Amino acid sequence: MTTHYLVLSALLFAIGAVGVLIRRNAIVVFMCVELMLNACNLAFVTFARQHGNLDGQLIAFFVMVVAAAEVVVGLAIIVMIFRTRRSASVDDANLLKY
Amino acid sequence: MPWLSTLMAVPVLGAVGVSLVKNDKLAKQVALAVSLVVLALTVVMATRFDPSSAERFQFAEVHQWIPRFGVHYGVGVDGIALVLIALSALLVPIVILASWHDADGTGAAAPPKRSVRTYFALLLVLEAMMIGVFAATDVFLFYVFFEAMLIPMYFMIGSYGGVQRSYAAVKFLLYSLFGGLLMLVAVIALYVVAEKNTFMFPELIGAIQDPGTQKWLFLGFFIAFAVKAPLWPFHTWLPDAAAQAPAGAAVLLVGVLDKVGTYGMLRFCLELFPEASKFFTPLVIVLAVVGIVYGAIVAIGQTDMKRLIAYTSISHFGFIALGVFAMTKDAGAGATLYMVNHGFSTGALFLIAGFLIYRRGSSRIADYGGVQKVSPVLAGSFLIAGLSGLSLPGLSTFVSEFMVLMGSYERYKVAAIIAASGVVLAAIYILWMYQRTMNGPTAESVKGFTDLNARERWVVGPLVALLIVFGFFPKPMLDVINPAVDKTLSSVHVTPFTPAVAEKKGAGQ
Amino acid sequence: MQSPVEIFQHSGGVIGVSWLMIALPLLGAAVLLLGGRRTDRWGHLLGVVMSLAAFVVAVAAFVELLGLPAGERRRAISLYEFIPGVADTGLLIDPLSISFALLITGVGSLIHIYSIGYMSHDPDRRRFFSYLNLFVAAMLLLVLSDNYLGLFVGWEGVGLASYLLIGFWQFKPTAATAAKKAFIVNRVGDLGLLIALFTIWSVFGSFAYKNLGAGAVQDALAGGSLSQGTVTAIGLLLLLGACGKSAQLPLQSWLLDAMEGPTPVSALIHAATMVTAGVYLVVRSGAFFEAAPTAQLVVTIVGVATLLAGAIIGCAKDDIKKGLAGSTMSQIGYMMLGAGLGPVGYAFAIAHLITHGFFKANMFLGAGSVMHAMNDEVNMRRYGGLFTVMKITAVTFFIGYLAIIGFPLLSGYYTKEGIIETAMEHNEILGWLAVLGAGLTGFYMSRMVFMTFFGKRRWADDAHPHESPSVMTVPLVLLSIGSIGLGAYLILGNRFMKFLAPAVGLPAELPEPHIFGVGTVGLATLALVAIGAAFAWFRYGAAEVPEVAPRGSFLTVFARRDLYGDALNEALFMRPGQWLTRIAVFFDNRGIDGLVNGLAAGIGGTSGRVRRIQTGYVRSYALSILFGAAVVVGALLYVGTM
Amino acid sequence: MNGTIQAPTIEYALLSPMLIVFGAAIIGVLIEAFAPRYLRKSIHMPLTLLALLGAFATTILGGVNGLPTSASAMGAVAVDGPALFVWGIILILAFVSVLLINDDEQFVAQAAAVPGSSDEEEAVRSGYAQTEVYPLLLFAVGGMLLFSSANDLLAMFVGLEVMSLPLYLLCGLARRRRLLSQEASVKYFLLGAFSSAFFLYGMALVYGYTGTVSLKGIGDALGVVSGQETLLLIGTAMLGVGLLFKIGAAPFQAWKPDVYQGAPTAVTALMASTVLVAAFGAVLRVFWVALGGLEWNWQPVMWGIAILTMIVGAILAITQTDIKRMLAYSSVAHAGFLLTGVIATGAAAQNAKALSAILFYLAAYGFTTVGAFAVVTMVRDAGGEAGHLSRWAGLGKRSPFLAGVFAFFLLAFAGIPLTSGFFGKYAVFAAAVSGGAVPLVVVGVVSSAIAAFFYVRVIVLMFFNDPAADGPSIAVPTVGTSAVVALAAAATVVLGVFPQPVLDLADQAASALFIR
Repeated sequence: MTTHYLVLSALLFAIGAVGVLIRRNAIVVFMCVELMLNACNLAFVTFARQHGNLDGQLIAFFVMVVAAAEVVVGLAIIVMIFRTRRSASVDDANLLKY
Repeated sequence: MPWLSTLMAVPVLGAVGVSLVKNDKLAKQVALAVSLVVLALTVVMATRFDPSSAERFQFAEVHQWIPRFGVHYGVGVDGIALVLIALSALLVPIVILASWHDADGTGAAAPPKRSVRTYFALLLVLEAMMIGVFAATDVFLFYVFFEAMLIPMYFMIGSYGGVQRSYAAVKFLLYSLFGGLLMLVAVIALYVVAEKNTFMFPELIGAIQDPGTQKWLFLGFFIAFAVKAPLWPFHTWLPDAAAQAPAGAAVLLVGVLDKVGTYGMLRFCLELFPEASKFFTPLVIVLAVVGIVYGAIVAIGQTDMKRLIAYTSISHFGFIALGVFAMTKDAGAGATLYMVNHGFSTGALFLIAGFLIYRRGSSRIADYGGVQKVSPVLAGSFLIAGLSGLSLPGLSTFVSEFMVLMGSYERYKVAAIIAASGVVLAAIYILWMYQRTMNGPTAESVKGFTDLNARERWVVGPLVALLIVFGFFPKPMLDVINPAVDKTLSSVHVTPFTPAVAEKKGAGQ
Repeated sequence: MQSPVEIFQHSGGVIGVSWLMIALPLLGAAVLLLGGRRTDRWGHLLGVVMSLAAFVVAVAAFVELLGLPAGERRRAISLYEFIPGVADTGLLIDPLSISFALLITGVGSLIHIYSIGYMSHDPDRRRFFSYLNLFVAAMLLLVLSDNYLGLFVGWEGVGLASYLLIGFWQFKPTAATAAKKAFIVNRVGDLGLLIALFTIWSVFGSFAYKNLGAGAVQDALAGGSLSQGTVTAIGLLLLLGACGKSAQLPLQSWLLDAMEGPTPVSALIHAATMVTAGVYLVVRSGAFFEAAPTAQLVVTIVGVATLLAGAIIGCAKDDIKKGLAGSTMSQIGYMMLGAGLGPVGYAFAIAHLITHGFFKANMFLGAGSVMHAMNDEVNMRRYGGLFTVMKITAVTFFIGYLAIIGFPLLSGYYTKEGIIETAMEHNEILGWLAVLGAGLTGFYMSRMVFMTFFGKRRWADDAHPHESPSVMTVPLVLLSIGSIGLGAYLILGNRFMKFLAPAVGLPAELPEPHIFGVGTVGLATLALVAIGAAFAWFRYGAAEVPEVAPRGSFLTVFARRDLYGDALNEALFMRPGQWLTRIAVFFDNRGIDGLVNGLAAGIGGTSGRVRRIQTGYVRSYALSILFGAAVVVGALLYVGTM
Repeated sequence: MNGTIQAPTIEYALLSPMLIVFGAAIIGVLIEAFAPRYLRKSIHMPLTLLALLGAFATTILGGVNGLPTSASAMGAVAVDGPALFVWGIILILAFVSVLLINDDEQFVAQAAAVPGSSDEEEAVRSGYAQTEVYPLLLFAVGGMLLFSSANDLLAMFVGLEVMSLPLYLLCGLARRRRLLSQEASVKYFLLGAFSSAFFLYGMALVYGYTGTVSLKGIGDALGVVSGQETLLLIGTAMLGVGLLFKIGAAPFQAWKPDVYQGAPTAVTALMASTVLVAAFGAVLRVFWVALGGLEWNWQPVMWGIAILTMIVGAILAITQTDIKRMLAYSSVAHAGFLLTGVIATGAAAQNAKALSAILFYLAAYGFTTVGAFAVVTMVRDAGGEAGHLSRWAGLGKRSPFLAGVFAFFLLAFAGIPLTSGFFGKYAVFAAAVSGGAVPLVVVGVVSSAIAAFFYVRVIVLMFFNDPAADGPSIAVPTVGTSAVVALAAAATVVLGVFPQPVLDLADQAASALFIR
């Protein structure tokens, strides 16, 4: 029965998405994105199981690698702006608007 | 010899030359020389034109341009195009001569000095495009010129115009652009629906059969032309543009550019979408007649010379549109002739108004009075130009207006009668303006006026001469125009007008 | 009833070159206008020469025409193709047109000569003569053209000349305004003429008289291609045009103001020639009017109304020129009346037109001579007793006066009498009204003569009247000769009627004019005239004439104010027109243009508001993305279910 | 089941452009690691340019050698006509952008240094330069190549990330106005990651429905598999969101103005031109190849998005006061125009027509954009580039030529005839009309009429207004910059007057459509 897993992944994705919307700290927002990615992973693995082929599982690995790369870049950027602004709140950065 | 291409190439090269010349005075002279060369070439070409020839477009050149879109570099002239090209070629040197000092910041209340060379280069570029737009026998090429023309005029108004220039320029550009873009849709659709894989005009005649499609495409083209012409109620850009533009640019704007609209109606709307044209005729005629009366009435109420002249033109464009859509031989020929004569008449009016403004530095009518006393020649020529504006017999404008009204009356009596009332209104706005500016005791501010100098006389002289000559002897032009109009109407399939008497006779036999 | 003869194409002879009549004055005008100040010294002479040359050509053509048998006296010469397929430029020399040509060039030349003296002190005399020549050319084109289009060109041409000459002293605002008014009012009439032409074209497909003869009209009516209504409409529209040019009600208002022009202009254009063009038009279009009795009736009514109105106005004017102008209106009313009465009337109308041309020109020039003497004083209340100081002027004026009031044996007597008699046969009421008009004429003309030449001297202190130079008096003499004999010559033995017949047809039974008619009508007319004159003597001859006009009865004021014609125009057209203009301008700026600019502003405003959505907060962007995603998902699912 | 795995077949020749770029990128990293600082730039520059040139050459070669009929690299990458064309455009535009990037004024001396701090001054004084931009750019370009030619969703996802991650960084490296730059970078990064998560989840769902991620496989599966349509539809939607975000279609355009404004102009130029190209390559593949069978479902939605994008782009641009921001919105509008082409599907011939139209549009628009931004880099005052429009007043008098060129670019954006922009628009609209999307085209022309307003407004500012007293100065352009402007202007003219060659090329590229 794979449905549960799918529901779970959907939930995780939703939680992540909501997190992105409601959390201020850039790091946490970023974590939420990671959570969404992992929700995708879960979905992939589940579907792989469902279809009985390995593609999904393999994709999951790729996603992890990409996520890792994203972390590297993301943290670099966040740290950079944290050092200039002394704050990691995404709401502080709104000079660019309208 | 590729006449038309030469006619376009010469001014373009001239423009390059002018913009390269370092010395302003020389630049002006070069520009004038180039435009005169173009005029000479045009005259020679016109003499080689054979109205009776069977082939419709003469001096035709057709080369593949963008096969992918079925676009050709296709040019050629029939009588209608020929006279309009001649008009353009004639007006440009006159305008150049008249605008001699428009750009160099002299004269009372002239706009700050701008690049003289650019101005005259733009004039020449514009001339090339004006010739191109009338010569194009490829619908796409026509559209390209139709749109591209806006740019030089936009810059001429925008950087050499009056106080409100940028507002006027933007309004002019956007308004025309909007119309043009609607036309673009129609152009695309025309190509797609016709499935001829070509934009060559002759091959597209009769290509659209389905009446529904015709109507939509007609609207696409017509609105663009109605904005350009301009037809009521799409006219409000013209007074601003014409009033703000330097006199020379205003002449080309009202005298030639706007004719592209009426020319387009006659050439493209009628022939490509005959059924739709007939379907919309009542609407167009109403617009035209409203425009005639409305334009005249609003003109009476103007306090600014150039705006007044602009509104008279709106009234006149009503006449032209009426003539085009009356779809009778006389009205059609009259409308075509009207396009040319209006160029002379309004040209003269704008230029002389320009001379006045150059002297006084204001275009408000109230700032003048009694000019006749101090500069009679100026006043006299202004009067003749004005009388041509109210189409007095003996001046060429009468012939065209009479033919338009008569030809319209053949089909649409009521419309023609209402339109004819414009004759009275015209007398009011012209003579009242003339009285306020030229008659009465000489105003203080006018005392110092000099009369027209030699250059200015050379500007006005030719126009007045043409007005009078063609007023008594319009045959040469009509002989060129008539066959072309016949061809046009023949592809619209309208029953030609026959007098009631002849009809009865025909019935009798 | 004998209808007009057909028109023959003509070539050679003087008639073949009769276009010179038009070309020469035109050339003169061109030379004088383009020549500029260079021609100031001899400009006026050139003008006179050109006019005289035209007269010579006219006479020669006239002689040649007389040489032809009566049945062939309509000669058309075609000059060139004017509007291909519509009309050619051509001339028609027939009794009608040639009589006009003679009048125009003859009287015209005299007035040219007179003007040399009258305008001698004017710096712009050259311009004046160029305009006069222009007028002569245009007027000749009007009457000589062999088609309506050419007629219309001349028609507007004389309108232009009239505009230029009324406004000749354009620095006077009154003059400029009068000129403009004349042109615009005329344009109203022209509108009618234009539409008439369109209708004629749409029925007959031609403007040439030779295709529009009585025969053609009758055929069209018979063939059903021309309805009775249409032909009546044509008639009325032509009449409207005629009213404009000839200052007939309701388009009379411009003529009195037109007196702002120099006096020779008033004499030539606004008395002798141009204002009679309307009569010419009606007579020339006889074919249509005879087919439209209604239109004819309206013509006669307009004629009578105007002749009375003019006379009444004439009675109250103290300005000598305005008085004469009123009388001109009135006399043209007589002609119009005659022109509405068919072939008999035509003959009398044209005859009266010609004699009137002489005696009215004569009197206008006389008035001019008086003004010249009184340094341009026009108010008759400041004249009086001038007879003694300027005898020639007085005598010639007096002859003209006798002629116009219809003193037996003088020109006016025969022509006017003829019209009244014919009207009487035609319609009693009109006839008697015409008689009444004659009585009024007797009054106001006598009033004018008494106030000017007799009674006590009421001159301004600085006035030193003297007889005018011979260059002015000689024309007066010549004109007065015409005023004496011409009428009798034309009318007796129906000479003129027979002469005109080829052009306008001949009535079934001819009238028998007497040297001195003793019919009731004739006697009644004379009686009324006598009463009028006597009354005038009693009021202005014997009695003291106050130097400032008394308030006068209601009737007097009514007449002074030109029967409130201007007030009426102002109330009916001018004021509403001004309002309409203001409204239209406002609507254009606020309404249409407002819409255009409003649209632009609206888009701008939207933009200004919408861009606030771009708050700059990442999280709101994320929200918009999520929201968008939700919408897309929803939309896809929705589409999927369909 | 013996344990032997047969080695995958890799068409190195065909893939060489990608390989060259990636290889050069890696070498670039090594240079950063080993080469002395003072040498780095002088090595990076030629290396990068050579790599791009080489890649371009091999792309041409690939085209000349004839197109393969099947996907390469075990069906992961499809090197077909459209791919090669897109690659060509991307590589040229990237090359051009590099010429812009080669300008010390563009990039921060040391990204790590806090703005205004002592170590930043130190870094500036010692003439440091953040030379990592070159390898980063190469990686991004490589990513684009992969993204636009990926033949299965996984490869596409990887390409997407490889393209995006370096760009996130590049956005943050502006020398002036670093706060804005960093903010842009953060925003771009967070939103980009967010959207790619959507892409990924959509991918998962589609995989769940079809059991494969190869576009061909999906396309085939749509026909046979039945049931759980919802799964597929949601998947499609989310894939779409991920892709539309990249092309900045409304309502996913929010990032574009901020990022374009904040990023170093050279990088903006790169993004504005190449990313759009690559993204459209991917969009077309996903929606035509994989989801072609689902046409009737996604087309209506795409209609809505296209209309919204055109309108939003045009309307919002009107009131912008920053030139880069305005251009950003204009690029949103242009994305909308391009979408009308994406919708105009039909028979094979029609598809080919639409495809070639889009390809031509991308080429035309890309060049003009790079040129426009290149001009922007040259208009400077004390604080760096003079972004605010009011500073541009009267530029036409101070430096007529530059202003003239910029005006010309603007007219091209507005689609005035005799500029490349006109034929681009014409081609796309023509395709749309023959695809039966006339209403869409009407909206298109109306919004381009609105759009014309703000292009014209800039021209008014530059030419019809009098110069501001302390107006910006025109930086003496580096050879690179002036070359860029010249090239862009030339391309805009040539494509506007003789578009036929490029049109033919696009036709050839599109004739065979995408290989499956």
